[in-house]
Amino acid sequence: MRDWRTLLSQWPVARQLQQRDPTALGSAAFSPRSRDLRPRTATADRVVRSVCPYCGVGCGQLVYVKDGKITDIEGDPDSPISAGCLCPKGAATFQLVTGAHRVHHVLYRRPHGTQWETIPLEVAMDMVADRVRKTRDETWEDRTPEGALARRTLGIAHLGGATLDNEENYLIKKLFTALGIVQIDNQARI
Amino acid sequence: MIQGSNMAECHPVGFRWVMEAKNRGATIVHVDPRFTRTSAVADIHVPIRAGSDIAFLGGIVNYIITHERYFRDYVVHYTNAAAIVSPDFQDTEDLDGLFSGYNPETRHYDMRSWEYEGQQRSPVVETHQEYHELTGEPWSEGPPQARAEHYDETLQHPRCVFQIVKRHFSRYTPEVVEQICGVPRDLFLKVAQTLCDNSGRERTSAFCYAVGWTQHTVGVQYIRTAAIVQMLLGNMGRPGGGILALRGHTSIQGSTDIPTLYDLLPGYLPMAKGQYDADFGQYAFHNTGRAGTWSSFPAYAVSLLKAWYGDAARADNDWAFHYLPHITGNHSHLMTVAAMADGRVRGYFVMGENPVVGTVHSALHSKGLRALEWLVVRDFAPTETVEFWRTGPEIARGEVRPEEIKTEVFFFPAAAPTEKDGSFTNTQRLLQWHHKAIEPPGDCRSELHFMYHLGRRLKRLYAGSADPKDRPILDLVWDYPTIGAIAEPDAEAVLREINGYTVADGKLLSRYQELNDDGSTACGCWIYCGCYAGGVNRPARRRPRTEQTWVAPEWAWAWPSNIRLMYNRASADPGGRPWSERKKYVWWDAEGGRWTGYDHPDIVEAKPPSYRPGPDAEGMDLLSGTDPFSLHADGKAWMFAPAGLVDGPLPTHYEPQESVIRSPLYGQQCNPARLEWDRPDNPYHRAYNDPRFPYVLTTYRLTEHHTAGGMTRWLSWLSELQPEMFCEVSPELAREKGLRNGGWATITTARGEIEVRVLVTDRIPPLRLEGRTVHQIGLPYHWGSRGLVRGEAANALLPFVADPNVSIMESKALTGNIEPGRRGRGRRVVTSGPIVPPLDHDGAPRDLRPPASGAGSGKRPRER
Amino acid sequence: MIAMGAKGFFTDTTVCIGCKACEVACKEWNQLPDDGMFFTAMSYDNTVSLGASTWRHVAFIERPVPLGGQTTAHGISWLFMSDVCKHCQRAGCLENCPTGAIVRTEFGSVYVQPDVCNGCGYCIAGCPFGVIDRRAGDGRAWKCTLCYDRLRGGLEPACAKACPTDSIRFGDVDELRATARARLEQLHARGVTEAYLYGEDAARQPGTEGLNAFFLLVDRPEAYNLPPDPVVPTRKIAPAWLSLAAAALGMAAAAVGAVASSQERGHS
Amino acid sequence: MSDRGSVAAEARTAGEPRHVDPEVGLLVGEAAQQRVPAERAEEGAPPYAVWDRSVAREERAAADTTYYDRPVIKEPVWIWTVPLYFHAGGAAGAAAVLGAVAQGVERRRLGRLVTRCRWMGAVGSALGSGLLISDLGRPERFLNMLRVFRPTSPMSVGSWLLAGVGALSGASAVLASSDGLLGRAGDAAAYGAGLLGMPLAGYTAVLISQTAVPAWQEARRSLPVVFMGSAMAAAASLLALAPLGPREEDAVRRFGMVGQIASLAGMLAVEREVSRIERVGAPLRRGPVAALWNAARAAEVAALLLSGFPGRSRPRRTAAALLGTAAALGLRFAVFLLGRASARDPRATFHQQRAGRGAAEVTGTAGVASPAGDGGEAATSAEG
Repeated sequence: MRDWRTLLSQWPVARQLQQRDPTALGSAAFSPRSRDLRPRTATADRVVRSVCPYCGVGCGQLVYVKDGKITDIEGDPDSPISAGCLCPKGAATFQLVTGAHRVHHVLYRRPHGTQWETIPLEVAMDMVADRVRKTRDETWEDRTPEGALARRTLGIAHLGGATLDNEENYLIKKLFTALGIVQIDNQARI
Repeated sequence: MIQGSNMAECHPVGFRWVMEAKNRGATIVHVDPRFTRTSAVADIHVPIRAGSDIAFLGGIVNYIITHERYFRDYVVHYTNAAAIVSPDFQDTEDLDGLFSGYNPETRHYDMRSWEYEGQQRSPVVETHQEYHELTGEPWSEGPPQARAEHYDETLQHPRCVFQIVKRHFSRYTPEVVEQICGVPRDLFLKVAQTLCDNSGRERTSAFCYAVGWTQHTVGVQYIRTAAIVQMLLGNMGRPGGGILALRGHTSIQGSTDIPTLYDLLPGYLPMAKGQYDADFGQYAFHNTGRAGTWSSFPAYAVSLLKAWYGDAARADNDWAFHYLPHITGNHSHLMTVAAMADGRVRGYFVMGENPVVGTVHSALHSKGLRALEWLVVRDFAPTETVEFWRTGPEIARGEVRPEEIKTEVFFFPAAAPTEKDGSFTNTQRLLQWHHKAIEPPGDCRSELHFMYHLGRRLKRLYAGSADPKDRPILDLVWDYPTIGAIAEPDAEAVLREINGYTVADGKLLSRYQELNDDGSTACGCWIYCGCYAGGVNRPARRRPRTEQTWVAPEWAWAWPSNIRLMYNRASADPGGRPWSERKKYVWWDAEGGRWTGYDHPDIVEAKPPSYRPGPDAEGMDLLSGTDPFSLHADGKAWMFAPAGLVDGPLPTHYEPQESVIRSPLYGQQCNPARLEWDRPDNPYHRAYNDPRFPYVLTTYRLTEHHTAGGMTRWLSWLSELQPEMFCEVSPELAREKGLRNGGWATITTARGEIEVRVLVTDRIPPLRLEGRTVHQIGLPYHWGSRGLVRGEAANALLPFVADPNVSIMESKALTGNIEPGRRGRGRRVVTSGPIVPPLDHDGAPRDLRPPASGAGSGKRPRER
Repeated sequence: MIAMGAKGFFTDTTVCIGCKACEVACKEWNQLPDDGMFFTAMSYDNTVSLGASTWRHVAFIERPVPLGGQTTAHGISWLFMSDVCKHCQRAGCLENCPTGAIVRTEFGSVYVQPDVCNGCGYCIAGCPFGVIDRRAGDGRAWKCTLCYDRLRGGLEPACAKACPTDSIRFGDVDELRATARARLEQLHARGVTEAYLYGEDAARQPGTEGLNAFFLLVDRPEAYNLPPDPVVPTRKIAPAWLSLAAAALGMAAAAVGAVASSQERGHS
Repeated sequence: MSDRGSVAAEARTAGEPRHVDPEVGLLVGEAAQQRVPAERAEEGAPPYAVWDRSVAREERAAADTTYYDRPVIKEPVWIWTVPLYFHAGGAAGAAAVLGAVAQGVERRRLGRLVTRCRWMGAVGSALGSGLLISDLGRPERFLNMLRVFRPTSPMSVGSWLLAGVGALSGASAVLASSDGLLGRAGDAAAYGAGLLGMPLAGYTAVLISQTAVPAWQEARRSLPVVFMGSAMAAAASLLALAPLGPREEDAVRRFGMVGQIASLAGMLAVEREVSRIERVGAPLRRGPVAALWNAARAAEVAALLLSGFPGRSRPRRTAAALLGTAAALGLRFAVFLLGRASARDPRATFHQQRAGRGAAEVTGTAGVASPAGDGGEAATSAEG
């Protein structure tokens, strides 16, 4: 008997009568999902403070993580810079970092090749290190042809950095300078 | 006042505060060739011809001086207006567009005549090397002087800076502004008046700019002109004032502070110069200021070398100074790419950048990439730069086949900011730490990981080498702890090194004043010293804005010394009292005997306003208690720059490299010191009136995309908002050329040809110049051949030509042509042969320079 | 039907900068797919209208006339308006929905329950603002939920949170009305005399009895693609029911008459 | 170039329209389950074309502003099965009524008609339900139509009516040959079906009138007459296709002719109503909708004339029945297409409301929103 009543009370028409809701525009018509609806951020394992990776304003972001995956990225209301706001690009950060466009493996194109090949990261790192050493050794100049001090290579150049962390730029400048690479430039020049 | 920036579109959240100010009664002025989303909400929009901003701002300078609207107390005490300049100085007014000292052979200035009277050398650090390079003379004099010898505080002396500025800008009348900029006289006067009405003791006005000012062959001087306006009005170092550079990338400020730039070491220390810096002594000697912050240069430099080379940097080996490579001129990006195209560069790293779309002259870039032996690109997805061999326009047209390209290409997938710890430095010098949220997927790694492990490999490869050239690698301090299964280096350990520590016991330093030149301290970037003070990661501080003052000093950390507003000493009068209660910010607390206020004071805290340096004073002590601008050796803001700039001590209007009009001011059409690349694959149009290219082109960004699009064109949520490359033209031009809204058009310059969709709009108004109508064409530049949405890259149209001070390209004003319809496969680029036939008669030369008069040479300059 | 303490939006178009942060923040939070990538040549509007997968939409209106209080050289203006579901006090979609998929929530908002909707499409025709829509391939009707899930957790809707210039304000509708009226006075005082409120209450928009998401506009509603005098269709329907009743009775009478008057000529 | 998937990770997430990689990001938001066809082409062409009119100031200066001529309301998404349902459901309702009346008046003599009507009510309802279900975006959820009873929603009311008529007609049809208690139950069910059939026959007119579509809204007084008449004609035409007794045939003929006359009269009234606003009535004056509308009317008149002429030839009756069916169907489709055309035209809505026929018509207040100093309201009172 109770089963029957429980079952019946799941039928909104019955609730409509029970709750004297003749128009059934409100709660009588709610589904169990709607009754239990909560923001997905409420169930996040952790919230990580971050900074928007696009322009130079530096808006605060909150990254919500569940099961090692990102569920949401939105503005950090505590930030005196952005007060929780984001522009369209900042608001799309979730898609930037979780997007299907991201490649997860090293791609290699051999000289005169017509296709990309996938190669392991460690192999690629070794190959790059070899090429850096070879090029550096072959193009090293202690002095310029005019006789000025050089202690450098003009065979290798670098570009980039405006979207990288300070710590990363520091290692770039530190290592490349130690290698004698001087043609280092970035977006700030552009 | 927003000029040279489309702030609402490019920095919407920064613009939040502009709208907040507007809501509280501020007047927003937007000066821009286009009626943009910024103009739409501004109180006043001033349409200006792209590339004429100096004339507009010069007009304001002239207005301020002739109407005596300048803030006299501020000007006299805080700027160099009263300083007397060398009698050898000659102005552009005297030399038809050139300053004294120009050498048409080298196209460089000898800057000695620009200096203060009685001064042998100018005090600014950064430019001594330039000085030597340009004059070709070795440095032999003593340390630079600190300040002008003579001042006239009545500002009446004919050679005082104020009078020079007054004379120089007197030419920029409202009529001339109208003539050059196309801005109606009344509108100009309204802006000038509004600006003056909102400056002074009770009020301040701010300028916001971005690459609309920098990307010109006179870009630095654009900003200088605004600086002169702000100095005259007393708007520097005060709340609500200043000149705010709106930087386009999340850590582009950080990448200049810790520079991935060819000419700087961390903390704006210059790179060693091959010709002059033979040893550390020379290097320090050339760069140490006599007064001000730069007087401690040796401490900064030694601490950097200690941080890099550790025990190998000793007093007895010159702090391993000889480990540093030397530069011998300009090695900037465009120079490098030109060298690359000529086969002189073999290997190229590109990290998080897409130069084929993002910089100028895509075809020349591609040519350079084809000439490489190897290319390493790190990004989220393969960009046009890394796919140049597969999807470039030359490949699509069949002009070049992939099989012919020898370049070996590596694409490394990058970790996202959410997958790594680290700090970004934003446009207001704020270091903000972002925390790792998740592990990077697959083989995606941070640049920190890439660089660290590349360094370890190279150390292994060079292990045991006895070659002295390999010592810097072997001795490099490279022992960062790693975390987790992927051996990610600890970013906080790197930040601690950047912050600096005592060599003896590894104690973290708390301020850059603790740095020593005796090798007892190590510091990776002196201006960042203090960011890890007390073992606290200060960039990671996140005290909510609601729980602190409006200055929010406990949110993250600003360099230097957590000062949020630089030069804030200027917010108080010479006596140390706020200029007004309304604009109170930092002031002298007489009872406490120290500076205090809402922010960290940007002056030695215990130095009273009454302090005057004694005869034996050195370094910081040489600055008095009324000198707010401590990075300058005289503590003053410079209306007239006796040094520091290679194209003139004062801004002067020059036409862009490619213009629609002859300069109405001088015989000298363009910036005489600009950088040109005179090569067949980089042709220029005529300087003006080129019949083949009658329209003004200007490039820009949209809110919905980010620069070269690497972080937006692959995202559906953004791509759907601006799904295709287009140009913006006026209805008048559309009618004239038969362009249909939504249809196709082909845009041509001597460098390349692109096809784009057409958006007809009143927002790109034609200008009336010299009695004729001049049409402008607007080009956003976000698209390329890859991504969810495609389009041809506007920058394929641009030439290599740059500002001489900073080597930044000119992309905001040039000339071009437009025709309706698509070009299909007939599209060409200049690297595959000329696009347009050269003109067979020499109606107007490529450039015009005046007959040499005071410039010291009777030879006529090159004309193209 | 006036929900006490109803929540809603006040969208002040005079501070909108057309950045579309609201569109993307909405897509991000609700994880909506894109609506296709088509260049429309309609100013900077490439998403065209609200729809099943676009729950905030920014309209771009280029006008050959200046805006009050603004100085320009060419006498033009450019208006932006972030459009959204109005969460009408009397909602056409809600009253049309036959399944109870669309409900009035405790926040006074109108919510489509995606687990209930069977895609009959009646709500789509019932909306006087053209808000709600169905997407081919999915089959259900979708529209702005006023971030019902977020409200349940005490969070404000994603668009209002992201909006850089506070053009979109979220709060109690009563308070928003006061804010809006104060803002209107301020604008009038500053020379933006054309400013007016759209749909802020039942007096101003009787056809819907007021909108929980209302707007401050400076041009005719038509310019923003808003109806000038919208009405929930239910309010106009009584004559149709009467007409139906009459017709039904007429039919019954006709049936009686037809049957009664019919003749069996075949037998006669 | 078909190089999209060659290197990127799109293969991992093929068919995921958010372009989000489930290895990195969780898709659990409100619309995370919104489905999009893998091939976008299946959604049809984009709902908008490039705006090809110049936005030059002269052209935009016109007072008759729209937003790039884009529709202000959404076009109804219903497919062809819906007007077909109008026909089937209407016929079922009318048949149920006719059957019930016949049963009450002269059960014994009109037995075949009664049974036929019962079956027609049952089959029409079932067929109608099928047509409606096939129009649903989520047909598997058709039972949700009976989840609540919403008196505000003609579709909800109609669903219950349809279910009622279907069930009662079905029962009465099955029990038509039963005697005794079952037979009496069948009769009772048929009466019930007849009662519910009265609104069922024409409620769809109310249903479409209760929309934001200007033409349907404007025609709300006369559309029920058109639909009711059309339902009668449809039922009569269908019943006339199969042989009945002479008296039964005569009853059906008379019933149908009344319906045809009513529907023709209703059409005139509809034309008058929608033409009050020039722009609302425009689709009925020219174009494909007008053609269909006029063809339906012509067929209706022809059918009426054929039915009304004296004489009882079988071919003529069949021709009249076919013409009547075609007319009824054509009319439903014409009304349906009229609504869609009207919804596409933003000026239909704007002009209707500016003319005081928006909310003002029922609220009695001039609610038209306009900037201060705008001529809109004055124009409204002048026009309205």
